Amino acid sequence: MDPVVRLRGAVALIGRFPALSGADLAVLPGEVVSVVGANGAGKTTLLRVLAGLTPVRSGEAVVLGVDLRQDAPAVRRRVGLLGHAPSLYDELTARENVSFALRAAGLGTERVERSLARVGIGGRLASTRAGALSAGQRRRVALATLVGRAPELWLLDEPHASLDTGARDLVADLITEATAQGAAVVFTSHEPEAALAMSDRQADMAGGRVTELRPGARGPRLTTVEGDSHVA
Amino acid sequence: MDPVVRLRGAVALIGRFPALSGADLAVLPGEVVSVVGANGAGKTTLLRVLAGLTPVRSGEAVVLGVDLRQDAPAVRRRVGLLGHAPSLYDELTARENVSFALRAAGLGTERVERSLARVGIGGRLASTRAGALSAGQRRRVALATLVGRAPELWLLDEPHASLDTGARDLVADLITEATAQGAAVVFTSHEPEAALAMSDRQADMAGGRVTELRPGARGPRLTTVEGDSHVA
Amino acid sequence: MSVRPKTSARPLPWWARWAGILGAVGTAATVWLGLWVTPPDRTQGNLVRLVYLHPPIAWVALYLAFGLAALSSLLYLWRRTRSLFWDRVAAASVEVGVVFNALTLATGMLWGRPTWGVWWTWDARLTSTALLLVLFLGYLALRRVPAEPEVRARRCAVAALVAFVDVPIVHFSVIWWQTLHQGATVLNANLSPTIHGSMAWTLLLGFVALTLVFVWMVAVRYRIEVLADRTDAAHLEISLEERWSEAEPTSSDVGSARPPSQVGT
Amino acid sequence: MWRDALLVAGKDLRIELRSRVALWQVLPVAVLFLVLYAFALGPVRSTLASAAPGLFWLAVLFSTVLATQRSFAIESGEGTRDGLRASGIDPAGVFLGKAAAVAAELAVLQVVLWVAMSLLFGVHVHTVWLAVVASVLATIGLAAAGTLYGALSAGLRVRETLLPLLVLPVLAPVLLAASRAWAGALSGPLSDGVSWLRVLGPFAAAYVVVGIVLYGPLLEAG
Amino acid sequence: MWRDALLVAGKDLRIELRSRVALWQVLPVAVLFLVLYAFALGPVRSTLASAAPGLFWLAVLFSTVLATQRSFAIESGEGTRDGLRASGIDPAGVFLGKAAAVAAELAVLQVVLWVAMSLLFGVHVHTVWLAVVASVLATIGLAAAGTLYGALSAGLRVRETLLPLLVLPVLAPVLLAASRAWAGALSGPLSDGVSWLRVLGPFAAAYVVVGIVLYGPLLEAG
Ligand code: HEM
Ligand SMILES: Nc1ncnc2c1ncn2[C@@H]1O[C@H](COP(=O)(O)OP(=O)(O)OP(=O)(O)O)[C@@H](O)[C@H]1O
Ligand SMILES: Nc1ncnc2c1ncn2[C@@H]1O[C@H](COP(=O)(O)OP(=O)(O)OP(=O)(O)O)[C@@H](O)[C@H]1O
Ligand SMILES: [Mg+2]
Ligand SMILES: [Mg+2]
Repeated sequence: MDPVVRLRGAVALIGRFPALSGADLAVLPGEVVSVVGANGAGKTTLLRVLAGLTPVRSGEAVVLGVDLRQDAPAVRRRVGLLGHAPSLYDELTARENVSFALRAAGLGTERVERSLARVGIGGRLASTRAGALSAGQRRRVALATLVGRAPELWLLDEPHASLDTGARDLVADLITEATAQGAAVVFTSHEPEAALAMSDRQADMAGGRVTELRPGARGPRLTTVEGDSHVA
Repeated sequence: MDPVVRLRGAVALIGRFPALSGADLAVLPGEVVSVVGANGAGKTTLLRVLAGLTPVRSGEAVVLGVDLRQDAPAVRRRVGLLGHAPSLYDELTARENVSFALRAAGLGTERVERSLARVGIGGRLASTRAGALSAGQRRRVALATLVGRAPELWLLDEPHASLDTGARDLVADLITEATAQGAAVVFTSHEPEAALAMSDRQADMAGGRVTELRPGARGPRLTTVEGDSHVA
Repeated sequence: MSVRPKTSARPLPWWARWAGILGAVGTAATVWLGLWVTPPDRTQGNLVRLVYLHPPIAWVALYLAFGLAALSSLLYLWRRTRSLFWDRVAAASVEVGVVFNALTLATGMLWGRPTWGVWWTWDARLTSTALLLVLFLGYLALRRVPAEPEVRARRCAVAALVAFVDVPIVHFSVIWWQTLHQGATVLNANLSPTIHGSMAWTLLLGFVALTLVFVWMVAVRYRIEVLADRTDAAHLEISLEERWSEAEPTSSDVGSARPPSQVGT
Repeated sequence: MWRDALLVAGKDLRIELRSRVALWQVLPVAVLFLVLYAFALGPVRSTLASAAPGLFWLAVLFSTVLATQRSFAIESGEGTRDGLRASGIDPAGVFLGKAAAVAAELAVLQVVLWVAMSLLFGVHVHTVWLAVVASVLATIGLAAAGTLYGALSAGLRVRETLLPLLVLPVLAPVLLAASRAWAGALSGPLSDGVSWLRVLGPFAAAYVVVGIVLYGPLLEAG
Repeated sequence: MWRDALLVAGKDLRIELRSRVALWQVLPVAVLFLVLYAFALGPVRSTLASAAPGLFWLAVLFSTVLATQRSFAIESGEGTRDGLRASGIDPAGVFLGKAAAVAAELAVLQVVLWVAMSLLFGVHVHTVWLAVVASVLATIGLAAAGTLYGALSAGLRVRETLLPLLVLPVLAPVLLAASRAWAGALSGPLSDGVSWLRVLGPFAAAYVVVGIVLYGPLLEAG
């Protein structure tokens, strides 16, 4: 089967700086790839390129069979990105944010409550304005939109950052479920060992390129411990 | 000696919500206290209160011998906060940001280069506009201002978030050095074990209060591994 | 598409050079004819001689420069013909157009002072022309904003098209609402110049000459654009090298990672 | 496209209702501008009356700038603009939605301004239908052009101040036409007034079409 | 205090020079406003000449709004505003610094507007010293009041649109006084013009003092 992601010598500029300086990467359906590397290695840029948000200057970049340089918008509709700063409307409640995202993706709103519950944003929190939520809660809400949208390619930038211990397993479970449904996942991390355990392959990045690819230690892990994702 | 921080039943509102609902905490000079707890427990609010940024509604709140409810500005000058989102001017370079912060604190700019080098922001990066830096690099710059200002109380909100493996030890070293110079440190974390190892005491937070205080496992740790804090 | 210019930056093509030379000669001839050969106007006296410069300049600005800009912007936005070539052409012709637009205002004001007794008045034609200048200055401002070539091209193409909306307004301003400004004497509906023969010919010559000048200027600006893109491409090569070098442990940051003074405090 | 438009418009208006910006900030500012103009022109009432239509539309214009600014400030939260791009909403829908929201705000605003003006300057509309038609057309044009240009500068860091530079010159024609039309509606010869509708109509149509077609490229522009 | 003021002013101006907002955006907008006002008032030249001073100061006023907006947009990056509070800079210093930066921008702007105005409206300043003194005083007043109120709205997310509401009414007197003074400087009886300086002076002084005193509490307000 043809890969979900195929980058060959992809170059992407931020301003005039080649944040991505010729990256090569291939991701197969149902695969989980973790990206590790020093600060400034180009991980975020890589994810934003794959999300179709940062334009590719040169090289080959095909995502979900679509050439990014031809039709980035088409890609955006099918991938889901969780960035360093989750993109929420501060004035809207968590619930409204999720339902807006889902309806924007052409989906019904029946999944909203389930998605929110899944990430442990229930009751009062669901109707609190996003601007008032805590760092971790905001990330949970952002995750909820992904859960609801169920994209074909999940792009998670440091998914564990500012999530509490309970939610760490949540992330692992979400990834497992996504792949179980045939989606691919690319996530960045600053904990190589932990990441390795969660991924089929791990990419080292440095100087805007993928410098090494090593096999990961991920076994099939489909049991989800109920009650993991509660918020105190 | 009298404590650096003394909170008794401190209540702080965000909007009309009691994000801090009667917290008790005492921190002695040279002590390192880690704060852990679920998302939304009130950790960030606690730190912002101690930094004199969020007003205390009721209860007792004394920092560095100053009553927060009397003279918060006086406190601000003497404490240093590293927030979830480091506060930098995007248009200014890393170097300019640090030197502005130092001069604002009434210090000379001779420490700037050393502080930047200390957190691994050297050469090209030092003269890159902060807005263009990566998540981790921004946090490093924010750390650099603390290094330069050498406050009497360090408040670090998830200091490890989005810092690469090398920089993790950097944080540990900075904390050690700070305490060695008699400063106190309060930091939040979502990795209880790791945090425990770095702190003299650990505070559990839930529902806006400190629910438990346990002794930490921090021994005097002054050796720093060379070449830790590299930025690729 | 790659930033590497498809056109090689050879010195100006022959036609551009000739356009330049002929344009210069033609303009000189126009001035000579205008000043010495053609008869002074009954009512306006020698002031009429501005008629050989002002309208042609205006036409070049409005119809050639901004017309070309709008056209190539369209061609850029249309996927089939999308190419940075059109973006460069648009940019070049807008810059030239702005110059001619300014000249239109200048000559117009020079002319207005004696004929209307004022440098400026809030006449529809005048205002809309001034507006046009501002619009395309806005376009140039937008161009300054750093962005991916494609992004900037799209952005500016849109701006150019929207700005072009004002051109018909300028032209019909004299018809839509009564203006001090001369109605369409030459470019009127049934293209029948209502002016003296020799004047008409001089006017035509002036128009042709300025058109050639326009062509030359656009060619020059285009070439500069290409050269600029070249240097960008070169710069990219270098910065790529630097970026790769960050991967090696011998990068600039490492040495300064921790000054000796700090070890084991 | 229309579904998306409704979605976006709904979202924007809801946020407006929450933050009350349009209601509590833009509106008073617009009224204030009328007052200030009066100030600047001095108390000569006759001048005021004659200037009234122009001033009215300048106030509306200024409000448009503020409204569009706000409309894109909404999108420029930490990651929100990317959110809009990533959401997969049809750009044309985004355009129509945002324009509709802005138009709605402007409509409310004009009613209030209308009242304020008649109170302040003691001018009264004779041919109401003309004034209304002119307002509707002008509002559509303003909202469309404003939104279109808002997008142009939304990506840029100088948003607040670049926007007016881009919006104002393009809106100048509508300003001229609308105020002349209103002058007609207020007192002047009706025929004139009507003839100006011929400018407003095409302008409005042009910008709506241009927007629908070109908004996609613009959103990319970030 | 003064040291801090210099520090802040330097920082703001440097950021301005980097982003070129004042130069490329605010300036053209101001000029545009002159043009648009002329539009709105129609081609009657005499009206223009008489209205010129008022229009000039309305343009300056609008620019003040944009400039202060920008000045606080700088501070409202992700955590920057807290940064300013946490930095321990003397609030009075912050106030003076920001006001000085804004004043500097306004000064440049007025020179350009002055030229533009004499070209567009064909009005010329007769008693230059009066115009200059009036400008200086008015600029100080505008910058001070703008900065003062900018702080009020800086914390709120509706910054862009709340600011004008807060600034404009307070600035109305300075607008009035300045334009009358200029009217005097342009043509009118000198004595009048001078008498208006007596309004401008106190106004400017008042706002500088009020700012220095109240800025601390305001920054807390966030
Ligand atoms: C600042 C003042 C002026 C401006 C901005 C201005 C602008 C223009 C423009 C844009 C055109 C081209 C319009 C078109 O062909 O669609 C034009 C044409 C022309 N202008 Fe002016 N003009 C000004 C003053 C004058 C004056 C004072 C006169 C003479 C009394 C004049 C006489 C003409 C004539 C004869 C044409 C050619 C009209 C035609 O044949 O279509 N202009 N002007
Ligand atoms: N305009 C610019 N000038 C110089 N360097 C730039 C510019 N824009 C981006 N960069 C550099 O590009 C890199 C961006 O990389 P990116 O944000 O992808 O890093 P990252 O791997 O996500 O790092 P982190 O782990 O901190 O998130 C950084 O090194 C940054 O310094
Ligand atoms: N206006 C409000 N309405 C309702 N709840 C609010 C409001 N403002 C704040 N909160 C709640 O207050 C809490 C803020 O806590 P805080 O940001 O300190 O959490 P935290 O411990 O830092 O969490 P994290 O680990 O995610 O950073 C959150 O639970 C948030 O939902
Ligand atoms: Mg990153
Ligand atoms: Mg927190």
